[in-house]
Amino acid sequence: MTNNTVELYSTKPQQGRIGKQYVDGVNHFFPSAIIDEEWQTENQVTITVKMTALVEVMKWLYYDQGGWLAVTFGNDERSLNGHFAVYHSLSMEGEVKSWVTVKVLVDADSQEFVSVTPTIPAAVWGEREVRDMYGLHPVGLPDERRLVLPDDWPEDLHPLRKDAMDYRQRPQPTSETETYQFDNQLGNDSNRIVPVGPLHITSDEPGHFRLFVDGEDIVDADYRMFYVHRGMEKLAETRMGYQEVAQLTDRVCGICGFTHSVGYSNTIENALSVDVPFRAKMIRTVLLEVERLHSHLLNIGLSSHFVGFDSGFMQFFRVREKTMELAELLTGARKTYGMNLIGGVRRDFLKDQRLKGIALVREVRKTFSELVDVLLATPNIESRIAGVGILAKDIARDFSPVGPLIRASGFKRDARIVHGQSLESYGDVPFELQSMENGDVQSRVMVRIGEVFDSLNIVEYGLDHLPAGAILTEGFDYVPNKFALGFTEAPRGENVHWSMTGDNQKLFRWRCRAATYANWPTLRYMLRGNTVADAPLIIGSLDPCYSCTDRVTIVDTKKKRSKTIPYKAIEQYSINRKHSPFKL
Amino acid sequence: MFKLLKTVIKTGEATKKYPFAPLEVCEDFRGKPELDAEQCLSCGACTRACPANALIMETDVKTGTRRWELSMARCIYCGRCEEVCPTKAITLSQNFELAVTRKEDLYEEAVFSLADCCQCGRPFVARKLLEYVLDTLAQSGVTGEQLKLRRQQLETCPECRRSNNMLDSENISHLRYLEEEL
Amino acid sequence: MNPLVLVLFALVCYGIAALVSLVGRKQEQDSLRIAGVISAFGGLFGMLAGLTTIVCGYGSADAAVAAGRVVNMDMLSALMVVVISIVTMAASVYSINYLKEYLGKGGWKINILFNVFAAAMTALVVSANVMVFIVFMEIISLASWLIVISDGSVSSKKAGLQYFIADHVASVLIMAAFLILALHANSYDFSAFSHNPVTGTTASLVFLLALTGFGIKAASIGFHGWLAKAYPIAPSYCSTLISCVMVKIGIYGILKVGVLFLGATQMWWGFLVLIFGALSSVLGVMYALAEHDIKRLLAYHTIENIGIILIGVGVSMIGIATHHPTLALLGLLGGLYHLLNHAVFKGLLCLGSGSIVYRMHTKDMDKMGGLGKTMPKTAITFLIGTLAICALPPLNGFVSEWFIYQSLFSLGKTGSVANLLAGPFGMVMLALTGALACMCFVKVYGICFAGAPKTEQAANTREVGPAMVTATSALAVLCIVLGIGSPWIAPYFSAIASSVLHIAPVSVANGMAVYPAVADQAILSTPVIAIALTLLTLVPATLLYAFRQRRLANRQQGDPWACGYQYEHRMTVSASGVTRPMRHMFGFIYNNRPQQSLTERYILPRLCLTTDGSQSVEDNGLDSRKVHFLCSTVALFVVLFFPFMSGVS
Amino acid sequence: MSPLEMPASGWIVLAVAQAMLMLMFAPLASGFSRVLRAKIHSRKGPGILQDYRDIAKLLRRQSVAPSNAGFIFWIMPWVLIVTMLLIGMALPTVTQVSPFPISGDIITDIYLLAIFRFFFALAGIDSNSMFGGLGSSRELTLGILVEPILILTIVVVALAVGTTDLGYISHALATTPWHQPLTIILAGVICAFALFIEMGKLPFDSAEAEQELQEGPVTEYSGASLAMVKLGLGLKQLVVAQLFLAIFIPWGKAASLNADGLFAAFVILFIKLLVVFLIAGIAENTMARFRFMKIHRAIFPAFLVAVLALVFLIFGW
Repeated sequence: MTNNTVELYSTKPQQGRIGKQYVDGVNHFFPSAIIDEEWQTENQVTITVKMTALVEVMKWLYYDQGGWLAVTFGNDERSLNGHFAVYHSLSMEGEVKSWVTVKVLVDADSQEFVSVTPTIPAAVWGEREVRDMYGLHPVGLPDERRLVLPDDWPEDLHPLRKDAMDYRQRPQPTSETETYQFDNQLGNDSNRIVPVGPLHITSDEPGHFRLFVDGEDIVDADYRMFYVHRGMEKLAETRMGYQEVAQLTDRVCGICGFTHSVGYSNTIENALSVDVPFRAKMIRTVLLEVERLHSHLLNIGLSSHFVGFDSGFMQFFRVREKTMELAELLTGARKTYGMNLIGGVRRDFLKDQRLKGIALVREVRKTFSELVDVLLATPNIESRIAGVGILAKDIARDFSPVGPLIRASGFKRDARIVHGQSLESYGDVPFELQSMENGDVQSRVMVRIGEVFDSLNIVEYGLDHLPAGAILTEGFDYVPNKFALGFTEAPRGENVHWSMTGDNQKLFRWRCRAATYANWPTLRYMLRGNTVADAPLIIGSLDPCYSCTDRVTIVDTKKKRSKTIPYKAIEQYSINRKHSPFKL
Repeated sequence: MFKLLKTVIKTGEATKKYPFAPLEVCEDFRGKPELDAEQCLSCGACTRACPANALIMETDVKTGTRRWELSMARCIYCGRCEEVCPTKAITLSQNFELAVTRKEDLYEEAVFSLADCCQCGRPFVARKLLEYVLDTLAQSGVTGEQLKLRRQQLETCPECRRSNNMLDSENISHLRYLEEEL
Repeated sequence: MNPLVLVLFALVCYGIAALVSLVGRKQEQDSLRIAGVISAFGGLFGMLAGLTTIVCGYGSADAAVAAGRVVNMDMLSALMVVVISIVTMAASVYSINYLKEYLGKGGWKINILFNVFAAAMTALVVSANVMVFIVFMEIISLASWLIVISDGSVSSKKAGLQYFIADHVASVLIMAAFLILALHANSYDFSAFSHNPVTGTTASLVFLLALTGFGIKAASIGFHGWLAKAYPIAPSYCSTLISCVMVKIGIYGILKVGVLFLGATQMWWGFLVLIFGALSSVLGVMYALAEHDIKRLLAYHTIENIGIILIGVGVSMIGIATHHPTLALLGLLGGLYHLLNHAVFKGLLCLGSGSIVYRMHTKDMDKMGGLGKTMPKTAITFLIGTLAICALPPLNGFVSEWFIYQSLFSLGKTGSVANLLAGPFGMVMLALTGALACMCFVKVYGICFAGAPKTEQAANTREVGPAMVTATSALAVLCIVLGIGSPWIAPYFSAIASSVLHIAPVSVANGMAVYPAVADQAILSTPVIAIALTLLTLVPATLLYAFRQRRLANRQQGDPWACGYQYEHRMTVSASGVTRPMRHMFGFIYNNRPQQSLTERYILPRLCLTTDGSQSVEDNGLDSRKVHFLCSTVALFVVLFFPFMSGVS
Repeated sequence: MSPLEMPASGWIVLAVAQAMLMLMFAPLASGFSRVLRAKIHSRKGPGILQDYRDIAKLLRRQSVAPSNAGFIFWIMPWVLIVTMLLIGMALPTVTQVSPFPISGDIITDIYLLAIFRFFFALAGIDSNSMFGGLGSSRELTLGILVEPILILTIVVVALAVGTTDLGYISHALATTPWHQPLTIILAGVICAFALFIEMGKLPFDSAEAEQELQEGPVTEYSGASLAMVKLGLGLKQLVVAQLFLAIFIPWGKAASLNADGLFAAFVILFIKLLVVFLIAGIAENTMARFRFMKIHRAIFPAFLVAVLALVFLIFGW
């Protein structure tokens, strides 16, 4: 099935309904699968489908229509419609670019839903998290391990259920030791283990990786994250007002906090149809790019550090400092800009700041291009990064990774381009999509280098062409139970937020999926076949952000799906099969 | 290799001898919030706006004071307090060197004396706020008796005022408006 | 006393020991202990015999007189006797405790074979007659073969068969060489061979036959397959004899034929031996690196050391052929010194590994670990052995390798293009061997003795019995003595070498130092190095003392750093892990390694043996009758071959 | 050349003194490397004496070892320092001939370096740490790759002069005209390369690679033991650098034992070392670390060039 066939059956595209084809296509191929269809914005639609059709609909949208799974999450809607709900948001990047969210209602008694992971591996983390947080059982999900909750968390306490717990509650630990089972899929017990992190010299972050090695060669790798889960989603839903959450989202990440803040603000703005002034949009765009600048410079610097080229590391950090200065100049803070309010931004760019900013951008561009020459001419750099940590295209397609990672593997995914018209001012600024074909660390570094130049251009353009007008829209009303997606292209890739407003001046549900959350699952495949010496570099080439989601562990759907599903799951699966026509 | 050396020689030393030498920050840098207690009316707008609950206000009836407290441990330097302050009493300074050796030093506070109720004698409102309102009234052209009356009204605590109203027969009569109209 | 009488005493002792084992098989434990002591005395007598010969210079004078005698003790034989006796003595003492393992499992049979084996080797090196030589050679073959197959398993039968066939092919080649010599000299006496050396192409033919034959016996590269298979299977104290002594018979034979009988007239013989030795040493140690079975690993190290000895012999032969007596002497000196040293440190390592296997009941190094804590004495002695085999100064391995280095250097100095190439080539190969051996033994010691126990079994080991410790300790002491005492020992080797080469002795030692005949070329004084190293420890000691104020005492606690995560026992390197990068880099050597030996390819299939080695094979395939029949046919053929052939001629 | 023999007492005093001086100046050399590193990083960095302060501080601290480590772990720092000192004693640093020729034979020296390598690697495995173990494996692999080159290049020069004694090689190269200049220069270049690897600096610091193995075998060391290891590794760099200087840059040394000559030689040596460490420092800071599993591709060609040096020798160039 190609996009052409879609056009054959599709009704005339409706005005202001971008992506209507996909809904029509689902109706055409899976008649009566759709229970409900809701449009949030002109390019965001949520379809509620029957559980029995979920896998097929998802498969059609994902593999046949060029969909990429952006986020999978649960929601406790028992107070609204008596059910739990599981959402799979797809970024449709076929011929028509739009967002389709597939929703299934989960029976509040059986609490089971059909796992799409065996078909679309990208959903594995989302579904595991739904299991942890809502206690809903994904039938057919091969991985029985916890994702987010720690090993010593009580078995039947699911924090995000509305009736579960207060956000301040700290249950008694149920076990003394770590019980997490690490999984060596390709090797055996004769493989030795190299631990990397949480306190490794290049990976001093709350994540634990273990490399199963034969000598120096990595046979397989497994990892676990979520050691400092901050419970932000719970916090936002129970304690904070809408505007405070904008400040909270700034702190999701220490590096790309602003993109989260914009993403969150967009969800509410989309849900309530708030028009953001053009000037505010451009200010947001500029700051998003400033963030990308310092993030990419950090990562390029770290790549030098990981291969032992510390001089490069220090030099890139010297340039990065200029971009930090730029941020300080424009926002008053080096990081965590705290600029966003729902409806716009709090602080304007003054003439003087803009001039100084442009001068800084030019300085950075000059120094950076010098340093790129230095880096590429440095002995051994190429042999260290070329051909290392390859992310194969099929893995990339299956797991929906984002950012430079997927662009380096030859896919042209960049929310700024793909969904540019509905993302701040990206439709108006000049830049190109950077992508490479090889999928190795070198490609990722080169993509980042290209993006740094793009960002510099955008920042300069934005500061130069800042539209006149207000910077904040005020005086709109919060309507309960409206929801929408918000998304931004963070330095590490697309950050996706989803919010549903509540009836008490608080959010009913806020879901934040940071870029790295989508990227971690592919790491194991990139590490395989490389050596211990490459591991820090490969992990680093993801530009991983641990705090971003604070939600990272392994995803491990093997490629040979039929082999990996445990017997029990198959059993359950076949029981379900009696009642439902879904297929693997 | 040589390019790098060239860059290095051109750059010289990029680091500063901080903390032994000062570190400049931008003009609009959002550092530690400083309260100008002289300006502050202790109206409490900042405490309501603070997303991080770093600012609190407490009224101590016994001593007749109101305490404004800023916890640097909670402050996120967003500057919301600065934005909402009616008298520009809070400004975000350029000071970012906030490490302290004792936890208590993380707190900043200002104490404002309260005005006593002219009837019951209990403290109920910040003196400066009261003065500010009266001054504003005076400047807006309210004079003489009127001002005196307003002063008396304003110096009465809400409780007393409520009981006054209850006792005031004019207010009790439900026919008051009807009578006026007639 | 005539050393030959002492040799006789030694043989008698071995005989008695064998007899005691046989007679006392009902009280196996006691009789085996007594037998062990008696064989040890046999070793002592042998050693005395050799030492008196060497120290008194007894053998060299009457070499000519010896014509017509069946036995003779020249300097070379004396050295061989010493080597055999030292190892036998250590192994006998070791067996006192060790054989407990084999009580009721045919320990007495093994011990009989052991003594026969030792006796035959001792007798062989003093024999001066082809017939005697061949008979003893055949006894050695049979005894060692029986030892190899003593445990009765299929793999041992396979290994035994391979060994038997390889060994007898060698015997045939050797006999062919002897046949030519005997025909030419018209006598079976060795002395006649050296008086009437064959010349020209015939000489080269003889040399090649002998080199191949003895090369197989010496397990040099290309002909090494049997050793790596047979050695690990035999009981440790017997396999010590196989790997430390029996292979030396091969060297002895090459020397005998090449130098004594043929006079090393052709220069290319020397180059051949040199290159052969260099390849043996490098490839031997490379193959060793790939092993994680401690016994097989040691077997490959034997191949390496045989190679090193051959390098010395090769240099010596080039020296003779090019009329550089000093060079010839230096090479031979180094080679013979290494021959003794190898016997000592390798004996130590074999017995040490035997001790480990005795406690662990596995040869897989990955199952060991932490034995340094539970078997401290074995660990220390083993460490000394590893240091010696890695040729680290000031131990014995270094001294002999140093002499070989110096001989190679002198070879380079002699000027011709070939020598200029061969000298540095040999040195590079030696250096490579040294570095590889270093890795290999770091791996062995590190994985077995250092670190944490990797299995329950390893954690529960304890020190082996006093006799075993005594045997290994004695050899360890000998390693140190032969190293540090080099200025006093090297002159004797110079004497042996000069007697073999029939040149005037050359001074190689001066006071506490040795030098390679030419005093401005180099100087080495192991005693001074030892003293200096000891005294220099004062420096760090002083440093630590100077900064001692309020420093707490050293502490041992907790797990190694696992990046903040819980440590697991699998977070250490494995035996194959250590060498993995090396095997990757030298992949061209490992990848082109033949997967099967010739025997496996051509002979075992004929015996309807499935190669997967499953247990069912016992019933239908390799049945013992077939094997025994085959072996006895071959043996008979070999023994009768010589008289028959000579008779025909 | 006169026959080599036991040195007289005056020479022994000089030998011991120079070894002690090397030990004393080892932190200065590593401190200098750190200063240079900071400069290339465009940062201020610590003072040149920082390593003295570090080592002095560490020496006052307790040593802790993992519970399963054996005695090898404890003796390694000692072995490290002692063997390096012994080589240090033998180097003809300020005199034309070796003050302690007993350990001044090149073969002895290379094997003394091997002692260090043996114990360093063994301690890595003994510490039980995965990083230590991998570091050991790398150290040994590097040894395998480097030792043949080292031997070959030095032997080529030694053959040109006819002795393997370091002092005599140095003396001959300093005082007699070079008959095979091309050979010696080529050998010198390759030898410098091999010794640079031996120094354990980037891009060849695979065994102690910080980012990859958290300093490999050194991972588990702490306190006084760590101080000794640091001191020993610093000493090793100094010794290795001087080994190169002794053979290939042999000029400017005292012909006999007199104070003036020794002092002048000392000053010249200091300058030579400064240059060596400057070059080494620039090299280590302007390159990325070799990918360890491909490191042989960098080293094998060097070996071939060393063979070329041998060919030159044969042709007498």
